[in-house]
Amino acid sequence: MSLSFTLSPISRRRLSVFRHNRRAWVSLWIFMALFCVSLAAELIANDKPIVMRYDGQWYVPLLVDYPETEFGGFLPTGTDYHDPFIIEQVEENGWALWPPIPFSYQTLDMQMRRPSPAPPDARHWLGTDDQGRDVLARVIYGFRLSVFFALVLTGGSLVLGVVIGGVQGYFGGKTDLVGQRLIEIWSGLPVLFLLIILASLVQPNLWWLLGIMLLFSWLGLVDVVRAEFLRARNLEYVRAAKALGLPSHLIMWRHVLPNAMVATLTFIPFLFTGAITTLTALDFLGFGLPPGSPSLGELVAQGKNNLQAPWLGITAFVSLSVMLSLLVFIGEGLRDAFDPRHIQASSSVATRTPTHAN
Amino acid sequence: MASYILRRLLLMIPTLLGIMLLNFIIVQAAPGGPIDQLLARFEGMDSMASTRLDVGGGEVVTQDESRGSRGVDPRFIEQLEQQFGFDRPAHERFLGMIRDYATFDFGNSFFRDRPVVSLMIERLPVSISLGLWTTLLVYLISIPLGIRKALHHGSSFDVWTSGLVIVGYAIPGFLFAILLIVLFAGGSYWDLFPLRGLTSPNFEELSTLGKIQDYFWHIALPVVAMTIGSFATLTMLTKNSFLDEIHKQYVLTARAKGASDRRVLYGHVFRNGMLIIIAGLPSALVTIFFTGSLLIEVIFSLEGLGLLGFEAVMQRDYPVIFGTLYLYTLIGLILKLISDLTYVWVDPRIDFETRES
Amino acid sequence: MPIDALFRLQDLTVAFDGVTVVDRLSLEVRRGETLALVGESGSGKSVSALGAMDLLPANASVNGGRWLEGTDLGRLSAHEWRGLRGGRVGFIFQEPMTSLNPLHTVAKQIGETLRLHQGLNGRAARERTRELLVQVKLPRPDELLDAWPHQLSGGQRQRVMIAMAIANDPALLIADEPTTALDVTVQRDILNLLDELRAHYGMGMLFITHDLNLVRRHADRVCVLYEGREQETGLVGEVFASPRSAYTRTLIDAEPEGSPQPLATQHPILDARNLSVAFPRPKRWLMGKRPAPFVAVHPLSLELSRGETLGIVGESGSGKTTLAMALLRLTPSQGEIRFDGERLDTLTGNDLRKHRKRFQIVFQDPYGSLSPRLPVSEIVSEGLRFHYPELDEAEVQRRVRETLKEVGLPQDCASRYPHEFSGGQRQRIAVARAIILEPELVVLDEPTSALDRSVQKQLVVLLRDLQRRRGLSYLFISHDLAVVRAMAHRVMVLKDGEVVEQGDCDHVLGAPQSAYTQALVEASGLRMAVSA
Amino acid sequence: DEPQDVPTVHGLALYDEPALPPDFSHFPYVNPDAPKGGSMVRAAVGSSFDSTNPFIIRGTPAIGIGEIYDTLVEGNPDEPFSVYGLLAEGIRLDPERHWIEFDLRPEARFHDGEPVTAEDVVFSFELLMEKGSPFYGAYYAEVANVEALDEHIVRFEFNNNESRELPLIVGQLPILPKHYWSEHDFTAPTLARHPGSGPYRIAEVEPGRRIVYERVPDYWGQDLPVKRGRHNIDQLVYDYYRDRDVAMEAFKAGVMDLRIDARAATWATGYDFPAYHEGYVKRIAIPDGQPATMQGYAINLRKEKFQDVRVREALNLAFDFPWLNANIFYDSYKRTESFFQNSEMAAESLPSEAELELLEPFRNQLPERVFTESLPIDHPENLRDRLKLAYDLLLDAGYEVRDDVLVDSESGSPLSVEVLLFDTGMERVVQPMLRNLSRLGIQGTIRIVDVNQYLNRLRSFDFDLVTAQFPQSNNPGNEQREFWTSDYANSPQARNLMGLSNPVVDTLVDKLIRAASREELNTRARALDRVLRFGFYVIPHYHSGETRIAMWDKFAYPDFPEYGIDLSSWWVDPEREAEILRRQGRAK
Ligand SMILES: Nc1ncnc2c1ncn2[C@@H]1O[C@H](COP(=O)(O)OP(=O)(O)OP(=O)(O)O)[C@@H](O)[C@H]1O
Ligand SMILES: Nc1ncnc2c1ncn2[C@@H]1O[C@H](COP(=O)(O)OP(=O)(O)OP(=O)(O)O)[C@@H](O)[C@H]1O
Ligand SMILES: [Mg+2]
Ligand SMILES: [Mg+2]
Repeated sequence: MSLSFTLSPISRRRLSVFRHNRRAWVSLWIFMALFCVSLAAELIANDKPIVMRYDGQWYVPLLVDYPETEFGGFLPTGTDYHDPFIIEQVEENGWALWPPIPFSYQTLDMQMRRPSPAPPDARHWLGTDDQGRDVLARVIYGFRLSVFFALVLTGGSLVLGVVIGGVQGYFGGKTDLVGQRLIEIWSGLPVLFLLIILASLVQPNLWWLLGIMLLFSWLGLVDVVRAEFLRARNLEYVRAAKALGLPSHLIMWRHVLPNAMVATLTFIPFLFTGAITTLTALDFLGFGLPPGSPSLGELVAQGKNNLQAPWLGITAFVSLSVMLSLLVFIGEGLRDAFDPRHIQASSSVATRTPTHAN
Repeated sequence: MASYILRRLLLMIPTLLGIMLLNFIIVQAAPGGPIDQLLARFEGMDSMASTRLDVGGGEVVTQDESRGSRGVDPRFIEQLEQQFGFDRPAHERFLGMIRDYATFDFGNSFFRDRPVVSLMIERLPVSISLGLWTTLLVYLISIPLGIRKALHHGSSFDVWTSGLVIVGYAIPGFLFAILLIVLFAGGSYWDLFPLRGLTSPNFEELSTLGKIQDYFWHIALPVVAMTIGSFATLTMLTKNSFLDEIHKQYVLTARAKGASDRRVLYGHVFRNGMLIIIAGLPSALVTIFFTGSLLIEVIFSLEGLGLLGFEAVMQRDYPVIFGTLYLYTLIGLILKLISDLTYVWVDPRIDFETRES
Repeated sequence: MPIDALFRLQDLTVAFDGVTVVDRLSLEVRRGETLALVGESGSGKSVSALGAMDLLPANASVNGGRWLEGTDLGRLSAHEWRGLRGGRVGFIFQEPMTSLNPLHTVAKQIGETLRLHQGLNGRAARERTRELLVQVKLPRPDELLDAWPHQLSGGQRQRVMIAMAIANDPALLIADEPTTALDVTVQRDILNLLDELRAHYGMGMLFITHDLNLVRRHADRVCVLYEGREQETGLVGEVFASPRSAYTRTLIDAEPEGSPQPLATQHPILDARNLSVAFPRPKRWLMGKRPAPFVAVHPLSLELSRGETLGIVGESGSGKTTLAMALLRLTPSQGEIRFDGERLDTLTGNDLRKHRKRFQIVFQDPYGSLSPRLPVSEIVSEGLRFHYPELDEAEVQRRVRETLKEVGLPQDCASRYPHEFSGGQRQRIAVARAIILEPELVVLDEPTSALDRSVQKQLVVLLRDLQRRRGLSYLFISHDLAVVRAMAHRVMVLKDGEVVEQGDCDHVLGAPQSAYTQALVEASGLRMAVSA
Repeated sequence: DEPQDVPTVHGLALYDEPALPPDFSHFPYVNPDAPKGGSMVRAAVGSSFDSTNPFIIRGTPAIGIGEIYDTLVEGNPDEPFSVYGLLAEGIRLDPERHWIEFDLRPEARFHDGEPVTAEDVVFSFELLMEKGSPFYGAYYAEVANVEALDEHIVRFEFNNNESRELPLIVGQLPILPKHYWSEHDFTAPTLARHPGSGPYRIAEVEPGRRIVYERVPDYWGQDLPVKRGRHNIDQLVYDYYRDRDVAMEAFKAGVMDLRIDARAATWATGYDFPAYHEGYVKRIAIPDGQPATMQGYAINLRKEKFQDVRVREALNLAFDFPWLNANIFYDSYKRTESFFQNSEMAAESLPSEAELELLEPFRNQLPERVFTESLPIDHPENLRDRLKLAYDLLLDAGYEVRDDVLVDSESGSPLSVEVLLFDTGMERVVQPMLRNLSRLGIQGTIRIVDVNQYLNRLRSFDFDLVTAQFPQSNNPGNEQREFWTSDYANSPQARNLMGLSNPVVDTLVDKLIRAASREELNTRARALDRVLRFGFYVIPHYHSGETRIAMWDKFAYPDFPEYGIDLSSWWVDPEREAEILRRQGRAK
């Protein structure tokens, strides 16, 4: 109810167009659901029980680190709940409620019965990777990490790419001439070397990689945005906006951008997955996330190195393509929603009466 | 326009200089020069591309046969430094390099002791083969496909083709390449294609037709592996830009003229929608030709420019690094200029010179 | 069906997303005959014509029978349609400014029709194109052959459209407001040309217009449309003499009338000295010599007082639009421009922008000047929001609603996009956008060209009213001398970028001095009461 | 001694006498009547090649290029280290080992027909020392002088007589044709088909892709005892593949004949393809006759925290080999325990009399366990027990757990371990150990850096744990100094990565090098082994103990020699080859 109050008719119209694109709508929900699930990854895949009762007392290993000594062990450090001894203790003296996947992305299955990489079975639904870790758990955590990385990177490159490309295209002249040269120089920077230097100074982590990638990832967008803006700035409605006295940034934002958005909008899903693949490539080259991080990239690399274990490659591929498909479909829905000429199959949208001029 | 072109050409000089200088500084700052690389080789830790890429062995390291002391004589290192020119201060080296490059003299590779230019020329057939066919295939398929999808926006055709290109995009190229090899070139399924190289060993002896056949037989798999992921962006770009144009008034005019759908699409809409496709072309070409094929080159044991560049970086083969960088940059700059000029050619309303107040 | 019915519509019904905009329209055009389709702006004229030729977007549903030369158009295959459109049926679209492919030269656009239907190629096509351009009275045909649409004036583009439509000697010509952007002399020539074609080839013409003078002069029969419904059809003489429906009567009676309020004081608001505009011509070769630029406006001076309306009339392509653009600093120009005593030509950036709310413009090409992705409410409220940030949302909405109502647009249109309107409606949106800012000066470039007399009248009244209330000044560019007379205090006549004559409206139009003005006035059929 | 007093012999052994008599007709394991013909295609995986000159630092040499050169002597893989004359007809070794002389065979010829003379030997030596890769400079550093006494006699003189090995490895010098190289530039990589005098010559070179060697049809030495029944295959082809998996596919497709498989996973699961099931491809695992390389994590003793042997032992305990082997290596590896694993030099059970004799003088400098505990060290198999032991050791060493972190009780500083790697493939070996360390409260991290940086950090000793290898032969020699002694503890390029600096070890190594007989060698090696093992300087990994060969079943081979695999003694069975070709549809 409150929604319809705050939404202007045009937003309502867009929303309804979007909703009517079943594919986009469903994709959006699936994507959100997946992301939410991965946000709660700790609850779904973890090597600690969620709650536990031992010797008549309650424990929440998920939140609190209990030393093994609590459960009859000798190590005063955080308990390894997969240790056969602990399992036995818990079975004898109480019970534990485990997450559906009793492994975290880092957990090495010490009770494995088959050599890794092991094919999917009841214990490891998607098998294990070549280090003996549960693939599904890694995918869930990896999805979260990748999506986060990609979201930030995509958002960042979008803003940078559109602003920089847009300013150059819209203003043209010297701005364009000099800006383009600077960009050429910038894009000539040796990313690989920067990474090497970085790796020699610090242990690269998510933030560092994000930073470095952000420095360059927007470059791909600049050209297309600039081209579109170069064209659009000569159009009549831009002149009309100028005649209205709107400042350049508003003209660019409200008039040029929406009409020059095709490329940008098309690229978003690809930028998004591109970011994930970048991470893959970096992992592949050995300049990626710190070892052990749950990364889809690492899974791809493992898939390549373990052809005899196709579930690794297939899992990576399926996760990537599902994510990309969802994004592309959402993107299409958005595109349609913002396309004023979008023609809807059903005619139930806005109820209008014929116009009466008087 | 002529003065604009002239200005652009002149600006290429400082741009190139800037790029070279920045790279020079950064590359020098990176740990491990060519001499360390040579020493690493003696340690049996070759940092060739493949070592980096072909990971996952790492269980046992193959036995090193050599015995005896491995310490490298410092005199020898000095001699190497002299040989590579590291005894001179950095700025001198840079100026010398620029002077040479101005006359397109790129010097010799540190490690291969061959002129950089000839190394590059040697690698050209592979890069051109892959780049050319990939580009052709991608553009020839993606654009018509994108157009068709725009026409049938929302139809089931649209959906399944989207699915197809997206899946293609999502497949990691090298994994797909391996899959192709396993399926079509290995001993487990169909042994139809060769596993590596650009031509057969007996290429010279073949007839002209045989040579052509042999050539395409060899590049079929690599090209497929390279293209598979490239359709998606272009197809979607074409589709979306067509969707944007297709409802414009001039399309109606064209239809009222009695032009066929094809004509309307290719004769009228195409040019209007093409701008962003052209805009992306130079960078697409540069990546496809010079870097995009690195992993494919590794997998199909093809020696192309991508591998050359990557190995040069890993080995710190400075002459090759800077020589290739110089050439790629130059080509990139020229492509960029050409593409800017095509903007104007495509859309005469575009004008680079006037400034927005 | 009768043999001589070249084209017939039977119960044509068109609906957009379930909303019916044309309701059971039936009409027929005979060989050699002109059927005029008249009606209020937004009454469904264009939609009917487009619907008949299957040119409506996919969200439109078209029902009813359509016959051309005895063939049922409803059963045509795509291929047959292709042969028909552009070949047997010529189509002139209402909005010439946006209807040409922006990236094809004139020669290419016209040449294409020739190639498609006559197989003409290369030189032959070019020759014929040139001929057509001469026929439609396009100036400098050799140069304009290779011009892109954006280098043409509104009227010139319209003539390119016309040339395209008649290139293949069609059996039926659907002309949707074909002469709105043309000055009366050219208009007359063109319509004579069409009449000639009609007589010569037995071409039938469906002539959509709001100009009843033209109907009277060029049409045989007339069909009146109101709110998508046919009101009456009959011979022109009969309908005009004894209209049957009330609506037709209001239509006939409506004629812009009255005259502007006399000026009280002489306070100059706009003052231009030696203003000139030149467009560079491209070099033929990269290194070649640059040809002399094309001077669209020769140095001229112009003055406008507060509360005054200056009408600018003149041949199509004479530089009216260019002059207007130059005055408002929307195109580079030479010379001095003062607005309210302040130098405008030296201002840039923010300083200029701050002034802009004080002078507004209505573009000749309303369609092109409306952002396609913004709904009308946004378009109209945009300037308000920016220039008057102090207004709250409710107030903005109120003003938008009010202004839309003032220009005669329906209430529910605010959330619709520009392409969902008729030509006349779009024109009014553009007017609304300008006047909502309550500027001191408005430049109106053909603001009434797509409006029927009744709406025209309403708009003229509105503009005059605003002038009276707020002391607004207008620069009023129009071909329609009747409207000019109703609006303007003074008139300036342009020809080839030069001022031919200027002075008091009644004076200039009543007693034209130059031959050109005389021709204009004469062609317009203006019954000028040289009263004063 | 003067040369004329020294007897001329047909062969030399490192210790004692060579096993084969002067009139032996062929090596015992070969099939002297092996048929000639056929081809063997193998893959070179990894880098490419751009040179056929393997002796210089420039360029990447093609694989297998050594086949085109003859050496003065040829080793017999059936003995630990014995060589017999190849180019040399007779050998005279100074009993004091100050010089050695070789009598060249007059019939020896280079491929272009020129005779091989003493001049060529001198030339080769000088060329390699001067312009060759620095390896030669180091390898032959103790050679003082080389001289051609006449056309067929060459004499090497040594700086000292310390090394028993030197005279034998001098015989491994490849002999290059002087007449050719004096006219060609030796320092620049080329792709020319240089002549040698060996059994093969270069037939085809496609840089980066493939190199083909063909058997020299009238090889001058083909009936020499050391060559009889060897070099039977007409064509040796090396195809270059950039990618390991593709090379494997090539093998499956039959484009390649033979591969040596170094990966447990492929060996266990990779041979699941039709040709294998149909018996066209077979696999053999040949037990290694050589000592296994000691691969393990070298612990950087230069760091204070690792100086306590209890800490090092605790780290050792955290390495859970049984899990690794079962879960990652398909149970195909064996734990390495000794530094001379897989040889008689490895110490076992309690020290013998002879060993005790060596060790006794250092009793108070050595841990008691060296004398009292039997080898292999009795660590429990079960992880929990291992952790318990490790935990106790750490407590003992003055550590305690505070807030989940193991800290020094006094200083409160945590114990952290960083494993430095340059190869991501090793990660999976490290991760389980880190996990176990973390249970002990030790902060374990992996740091993967590129090779350059890796080397830089090794050179500046800036690491905790790195993977190190100590390859051993049956004839430990000078290299042991570099491995273990204090002289090398602080030299940046050396292999003593641990920075091991222990006078006892120094002395034992010295004795080991000076061993006069194999018996003595074994005893001394065992004593050293004991000291090293109880010092826990490295965390030993594992070894395979066999060479795994997969091949298309067209090769026939004699028995395997005891100390190596001699592929040159194999031959092609034409019938089976034809059958395989038929199956592959490639029959001519
Ligand atoms: N694409 C569309 N979607 C929805 N409504 C539309 C669309 N196109 C036109 N209309 C509506 O249909 C009605 C008839 O439009 P049409 O263009 O036929 O008017 P017209 O008679 O030609 O008017 P004018 O004289 O102003 O050109 C108008 O009310 C307009 O708003
Ligand atoms: N960008 C341009 N480049 C070159 N010539 C141009 C350009 N814009 C306009 N012209 C030319 O300038 C002349 C004046 O054009 P303008 O649009 O001012 O005419 P107009 O008086 O408004 O005509 P109309 O009544 O037809 O709209 C025309 O001949 C036109 O061809
Ligand atoms: Mg209309
Ligand atoms: Mg105009």
